[in-house]
Amino acid sequence: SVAAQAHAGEVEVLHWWTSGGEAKSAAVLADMLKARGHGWKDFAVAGGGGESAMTVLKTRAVAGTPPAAAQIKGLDIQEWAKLGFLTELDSVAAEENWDTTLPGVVTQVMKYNGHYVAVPVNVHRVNWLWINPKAFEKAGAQIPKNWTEFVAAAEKLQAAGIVPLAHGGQPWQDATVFEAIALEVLGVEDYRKAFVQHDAATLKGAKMVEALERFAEVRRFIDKDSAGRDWNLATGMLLRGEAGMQIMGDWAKGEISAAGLTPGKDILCVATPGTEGSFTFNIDSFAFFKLKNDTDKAAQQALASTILTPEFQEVFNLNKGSIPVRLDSDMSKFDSCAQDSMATFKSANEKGTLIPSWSHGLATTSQVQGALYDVLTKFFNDKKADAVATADLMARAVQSAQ
Amino acid sequence: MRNAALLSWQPRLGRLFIYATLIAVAALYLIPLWVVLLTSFKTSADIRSGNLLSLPDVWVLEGWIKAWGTACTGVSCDGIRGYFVNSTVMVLPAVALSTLLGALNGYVLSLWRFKGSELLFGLLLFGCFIPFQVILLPMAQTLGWLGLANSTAGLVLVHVIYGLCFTTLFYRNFYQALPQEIIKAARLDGAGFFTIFWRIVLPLSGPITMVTLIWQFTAIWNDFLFGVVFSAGDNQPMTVALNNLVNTTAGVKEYNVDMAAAVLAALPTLLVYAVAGKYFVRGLTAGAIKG
Amino acid sequence: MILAQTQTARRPVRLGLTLEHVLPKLVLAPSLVLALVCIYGYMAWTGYISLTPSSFLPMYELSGFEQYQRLLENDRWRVACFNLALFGGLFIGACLLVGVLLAILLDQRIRAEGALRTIYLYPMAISFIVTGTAWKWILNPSLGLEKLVHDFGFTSFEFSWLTDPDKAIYTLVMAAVWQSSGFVMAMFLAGLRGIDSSIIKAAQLDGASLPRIYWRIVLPCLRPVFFSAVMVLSHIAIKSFDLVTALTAGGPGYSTDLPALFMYAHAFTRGQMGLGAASAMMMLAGVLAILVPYLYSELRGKRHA
Amino acid sequence: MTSLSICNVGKQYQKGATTLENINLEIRSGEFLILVGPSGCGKSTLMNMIAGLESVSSGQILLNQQDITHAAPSQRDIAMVFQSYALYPNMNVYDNIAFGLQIRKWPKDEIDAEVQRVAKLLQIDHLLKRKPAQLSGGQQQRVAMGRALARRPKVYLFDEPLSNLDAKLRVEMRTEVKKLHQRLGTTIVYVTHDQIEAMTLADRIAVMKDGVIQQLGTPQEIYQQPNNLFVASFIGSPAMNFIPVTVQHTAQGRFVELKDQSGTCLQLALPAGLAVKTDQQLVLGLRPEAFSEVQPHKLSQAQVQQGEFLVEMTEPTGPDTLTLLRINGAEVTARVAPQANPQAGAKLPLMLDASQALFFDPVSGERLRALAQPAAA
Amino acid sequence: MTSLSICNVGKQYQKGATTLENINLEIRSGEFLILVGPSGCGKSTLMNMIAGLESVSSGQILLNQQDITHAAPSQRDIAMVFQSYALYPNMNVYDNIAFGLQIRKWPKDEIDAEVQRVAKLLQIDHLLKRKPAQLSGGQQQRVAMGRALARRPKVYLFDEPLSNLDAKLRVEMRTEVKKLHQRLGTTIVYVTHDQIEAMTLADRIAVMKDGVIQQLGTPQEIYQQPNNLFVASFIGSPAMNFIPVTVQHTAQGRFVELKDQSGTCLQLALPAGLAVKTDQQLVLGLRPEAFSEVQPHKLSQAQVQQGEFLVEMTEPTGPDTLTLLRINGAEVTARVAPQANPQAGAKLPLMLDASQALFFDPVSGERLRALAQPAAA
Ligand SMILES: Nc1ncnc2c1ncn2[C@@H]1O[C@H](COP(=O)(O)OP(=O)(O)OP(=O)(O)O)[C@@H](O)[C@H]1O
Ligand SMILES: Nc1ncnc2c1ncn2[C@@H]1O[C@H](COP(=O)(O)OP(=O)(O)OP(=O)(O)O)[C@@H](O)[C@H]1O
Ligand SMILES: [Mg+2]
Ligand SMILES: [Mg+2]
Repeated sequence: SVAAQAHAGEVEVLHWWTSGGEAKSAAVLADMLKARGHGWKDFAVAGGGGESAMTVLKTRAVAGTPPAAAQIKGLDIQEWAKLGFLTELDSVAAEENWDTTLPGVVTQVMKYNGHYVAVPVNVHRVNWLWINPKAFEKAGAQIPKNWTEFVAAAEKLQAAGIVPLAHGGQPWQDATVFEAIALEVLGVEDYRKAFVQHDAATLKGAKMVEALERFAEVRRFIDKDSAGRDWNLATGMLLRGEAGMQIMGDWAKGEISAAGLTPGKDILCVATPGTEGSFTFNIDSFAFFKLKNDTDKAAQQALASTILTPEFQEVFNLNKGSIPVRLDSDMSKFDSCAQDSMATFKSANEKGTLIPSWSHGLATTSQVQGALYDVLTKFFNDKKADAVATADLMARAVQSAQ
Repeated sequence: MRNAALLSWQPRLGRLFIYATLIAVAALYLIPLWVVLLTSFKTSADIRSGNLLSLPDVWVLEGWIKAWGTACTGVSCDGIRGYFVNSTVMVLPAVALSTLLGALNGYVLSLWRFKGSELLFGLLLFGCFIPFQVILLPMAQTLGWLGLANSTAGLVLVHVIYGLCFTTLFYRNFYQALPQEIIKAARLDGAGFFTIFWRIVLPLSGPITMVTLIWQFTAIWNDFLFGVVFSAGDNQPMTVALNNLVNTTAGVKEYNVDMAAAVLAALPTLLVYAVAGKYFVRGLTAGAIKG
Repeated sequence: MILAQTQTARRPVRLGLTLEHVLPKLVLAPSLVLALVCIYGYMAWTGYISLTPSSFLPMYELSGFEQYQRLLENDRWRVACFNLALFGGLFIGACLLVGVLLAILLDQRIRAEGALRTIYLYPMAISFIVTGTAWKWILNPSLGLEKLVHDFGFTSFEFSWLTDPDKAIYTLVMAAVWQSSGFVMAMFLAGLRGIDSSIIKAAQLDGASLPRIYWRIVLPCLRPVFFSAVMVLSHIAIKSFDLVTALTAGGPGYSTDLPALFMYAHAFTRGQMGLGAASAMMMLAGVLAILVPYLYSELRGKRHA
Repeated sequence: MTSLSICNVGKQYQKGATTLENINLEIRSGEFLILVGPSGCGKSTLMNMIAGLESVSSGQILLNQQDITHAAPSQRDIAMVFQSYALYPNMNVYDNIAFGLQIRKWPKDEIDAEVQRVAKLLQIDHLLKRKPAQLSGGQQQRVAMGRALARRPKVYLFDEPLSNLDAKLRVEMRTEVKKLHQRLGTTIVYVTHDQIEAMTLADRIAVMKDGVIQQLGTPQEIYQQPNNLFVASFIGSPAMNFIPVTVQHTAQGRFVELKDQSGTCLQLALPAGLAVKTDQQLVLGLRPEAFSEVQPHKLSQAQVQQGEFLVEMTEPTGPDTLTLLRINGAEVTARVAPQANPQAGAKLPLMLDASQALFFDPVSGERLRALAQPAAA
Repeated sequence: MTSLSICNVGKQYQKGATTLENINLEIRSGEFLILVGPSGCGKSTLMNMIAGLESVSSGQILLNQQDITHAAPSQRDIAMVFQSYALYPNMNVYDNIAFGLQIRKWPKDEIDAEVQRVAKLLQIDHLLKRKPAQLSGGQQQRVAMGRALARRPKVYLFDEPLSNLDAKLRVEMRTEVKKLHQRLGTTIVYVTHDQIEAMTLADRIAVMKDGVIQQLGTPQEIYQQPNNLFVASFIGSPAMNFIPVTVQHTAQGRFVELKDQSGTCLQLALPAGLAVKTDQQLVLGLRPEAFSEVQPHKLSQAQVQQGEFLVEMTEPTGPDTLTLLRINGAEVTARVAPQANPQAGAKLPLMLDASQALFFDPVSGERLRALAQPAAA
């Protein structure tokens, strides 16, 4: 392979994979890198979905001592590259044919000015609806395929004394739910217009207002104590049958398996209402920083190539609940939800319904994302909030944040 | 003790009331600890299913063992035990330095005042209020220039600087109450600036030193922001490890491990509190001077 | 002859003069230099950044007061500022009250003083990274107190402040008081222990009751301690970050947002460094507006001893 | 009005070391009792115990027959001036004085009037706005005094209230205290080291030593008939002269000899009824004023005689010149008028008035009393 | 060895209020200077400035001709006993005394010997292990004294070092201080309120009032020839009597009259050379000892006469009985031997010795000097 095993270098890797499964996967990566003769200097900073890690990264960059690689995703990669901190990975990419093994949507995120500056690790599907079949059975509800059915099912659950939707009242969870609803109402085109291109007209358009109204209706289906709840506690409600459904990315599978249940069997996974065939993706990736030391540079390249090896992809994604980025991955060891996810990923890739999740920072800059969070979470928590005004506010907030 | 009969509510009922209040408040304060401890002895399944205030179905040490030795804090899964050393190496010099400097500053600002010293004190005080998030980037840059970026020395320096405001404040206000005559007497005895400090003033500073130590030790030991930003990878303090252990983005939360780790991480601080207590004794200055 | 002698003999005296005068300043100098650079220097830097369009990382071309304008239009910022006033006021008041009372009670020659003192102090020791979770459970209606009381049979009991956007801020106050009042207690205890006992004796003879002695004699003597305590508490209030992050993360919605959180979120998480810097400057200005008069009144040439 | 009984009161600060031992004092209502005794003998401790500020190790304290041994200070209604002033550092002079009245809920204008009155009395009315730290020692002491005077308690305790005042002010203050006592008739216990204060103010004086009361009596009793060497030496300034003598016997009766270094020798007849044996060693106590310049008109009196003495040293004090002699080997101070112009090294004719002579047992230190002849001492 | 000059020294604590004004003092090498003055007149302030502990607002302080106005206290080599003791609360008595020596790096055994010596001298050797808070007032004061005595400084400053001691100990301490001064010849500045201390210890006395030195002179000068009413009234205890008189004129010369309430009237010839006019109002100053029981042998002396006076009040002080008369409407204290047995309300034959009589201008308060006849005063 590529890496020059003769000169052993060391890569310092900033990441926030610290919980059991993730940490073990990272350890596998470290081992694989070691097998190639390079050292791994661990630099884990967990917390807040990488918020702390980003802070650390910025100070390290300012101090002139950035790590070799850091877990950066979405549009932030572009920002870092624009500031000139990132190094190019084109030679590895060329050698390993990333352009063909990876879907175009993904490589687009990883490239700055046409040059690879980052490596994707996995793909999460965000628009999943998790269903507790026992609860549904008890309530006599049907698995919803669209909004109307969702409302019907939710009402049935509610009548049976089950919380229809397990939810944690944190801005990103609110956004995750809204994103799913908006995708159904707006459709792929308008979703892109609104959340990727920040088209003001779409942002405050009638469809958006409708999406907001539906979002407001969701309030009926969640319990009163949801505010501030962590997503895994919400998942817990689902698993125990206290709640019937949850809208959450596929990382929820970790929590499901930990409870001794099987995703796809004990807890069902379906696309969020009305988004069958679409795939809101969230990609974890590593960006690579410019280094001074040549051997370390070599190690850096080795790391990039290791991340995309099928072996690592498999180990890692089995642990994390996500699917490999490589289109040629072997999915036999994965559960049905993941297999389903992969299938949709591929088809959506072809159909062009592979959509970046804005709620997870793949579609917008963090400024815009934050501004939208503020507007939405305020709307969701304010019983008197007005959908039209909020849509308007969204448009303005997005504009002001750009 | 001289004040045997001093300052006490005479009637029995009064004392009963005092004890009742103190114990009630203590009980209230202990509730979160109770929850934390109970949880740390439960199994994950127990936590998922049970009531947070109920006793564990079975008492297990799994959480503690894991927190101490096998929990993952990144690629390595050795628990938090390794981080005690890191934190200690950083905390001890930082606390010692900032306390000493604070005591010296307080000593100057209250007993050796000069024209403008109040203003300087005010300037220093204002430093208490600068949000730490603001100084991260310029500080990183400065440390980079000094070649101290991501070193323990750099981290110690940062803690000393931003601890100074408070240590100075504490000492200055304490020394303010010392009788000036004592200093005068010592100066006539031929004692210089530092001799007076070491021999007379510092020995009188027992209670305030304890307060300062409690403050500084706690602040630095529990600090996360500076620790995570200014420490090097393998010198990371305890809080960073604890944070890594507790925070999962997509994984499964193991509350029992989290809670056990939290208690373990707090042990040194608790120890400091318990030991510091001895120095909260009354009234050394009593009878020092007339009036 | 005599003159010459005088002059030679004069030298050491002069030297001493300068040393005694200079030494205190010399000792203070390092701290001052550090403060000048690391507090005022950085403050100036932040001030500068707040005038730039810095987004992701600092940029240095000026753009006027644009960021401040944005800040003032921001609803979340207004909420944060209001919250700070509410939270800060309640928190400082409650902490002082609880701390002083505990210190006074503990000062009554209590048998288990050491143990009790440690109990009141321990909340400081345990990082909110974890106790935040415990608090969330305790305050959560469906897990904690409310459920407990319901389980005892009092089903009408309701305690859902944590999930109520209007009341969640009070749960922050509760947790913050829980965490910090012990330290205030320790400060006051130290102060109480430094008071000359004969003064208290005199007051007892004047016929003052114990509460009165504390109120009129002891506590006024502890004025410097109050000062320190107010400083410490305002510092905690203004910088409350861990606590909010752990307990409500600013929610529900952003109803419990605080300026520190706002600033951090914008400067680091959201890549709006200019806005973050502007909010930091506003915070400092606020602190200055409240603090300077207080500092002035406290420090103006007052000396007891 | 208010009597105070101290019954068998003892105090130990530390185990083993007894500070006060079995103190018994009956202080009558309206009495002015003065406590004197060497530094460290326990005067302040006793005052503190009466006030309730120091715990009582054993015994009882009764106020108007009520046991107050363990009562709280505030319940005793006693005012005290502390040796260490103990001013409230946070309050200005006005508030220091007014505090006790405010506690007692006096009307504001009455408080004001009272503070003004007391301040004027103590000549501190121009200092009312100052904090204690800005006062001189004597000013602080007067404020401490004012704090006590502004109240009308059952008992006043004064612990060396005038020690930091100049002589003039002291005399004025002394007169004020005396007037106060006469006007209010309040019971007062007063500690002082000032001879004149003790003699002029007290109804009775209690002399303490090492935590034990040596003698309790009227000033005249204490001065003229001290129980023992200690009391005799302690009261009187300059102190009483103690001259070792041996009882001799002739036909006229028993006498003792006083020999000067220069050879002068006076014979002093012993009072009748003094139970002593010939050749017994005694200590003769003579106050300095017993030796004075010769006043011819007195020479005719009984017990008065004259002689020439060698002057060892002189100390002019203004009204008198203290003149040091050596008699029977002991240093003796004579109080001589400056006009007599004593010169060190020279001989000086002096008169000895032995009418107030006292005799002590050199071993026990007890004063020897003349049996059935009270006038002898 | 060490002379101390205080030149035009002034002090203002606050703007506008002058505490010390233009103090000029030449303290000769080895001199024992005593400062007296009413409470609050600035004595402690002056001492503090000499020690370098309080800043000098104006003027200069010279030690051996060297300007030390702004020198650090530790370089002046001055020891001071503080009115407020200022013991180190954290150290026991031993360390309090040893501290200054340790600072000066004395060898350990010498320190030990010195501390023991001083402690024995001050009778505190059994207290060496105690902390200041465990001492009585007088014991604390002695420790403060010991701290100064354990050194050999150029100048000693004592600020009321004996005020809390009992009379006996005070006399002993006074003697010790005197011996110390004689042995070492160190320059000493000493503040006291004790008349006897001032008279017996001082080479010279400086009398201060409101921050101004009123008179500087030997004890005898101050006592016998006070510059003005203030000094006259301040020195002497009981204080000098001031009697308003009017100059009258007959053939024999000028005289003044002293009238008792009971009708007794004495005539006092004015000293020759006193520049006064007939009918001029004067204040006559007579010390209490000028009035005494009748001593017939003195009656023949010039300026001595006798008369019967109505006694208003008596105050027995032990050696004397102070007897209050009223002459020309003014209260007059007479010092009478107790044997004369004065009784309030009764008439008492008294002798007036006017040889030391002083005359003052009632307006300016200045003493009127007899021109060219120094002996007249
Ligand atoms: N820190 C201060 N601030 C303002 N005034 C002061 C201060 N210290 C002393 N004074 C005033 O200065 C004057 C002189 O004080 P000083 O202590 O020198 O008096 P003193 O002569 O020693 O009196 P005493 O015999 O009572 O000790 C007093 O009126 C006092 O009130
Ligand atoms: N807190 C204490 N602990 C131990 N011993 C003490 C304490 N307070 C006082 N003493 C001792 O008790 C004895 C009596 O003290 P006290 O203060 O009553 O003396 P005093 O008669 O008032 O003397 P002075 O005239 O010097 O004020 C002294 O020997 C003193 O050292
Ligand atoms: Mg005493
Ligand atoms: Mg003084």
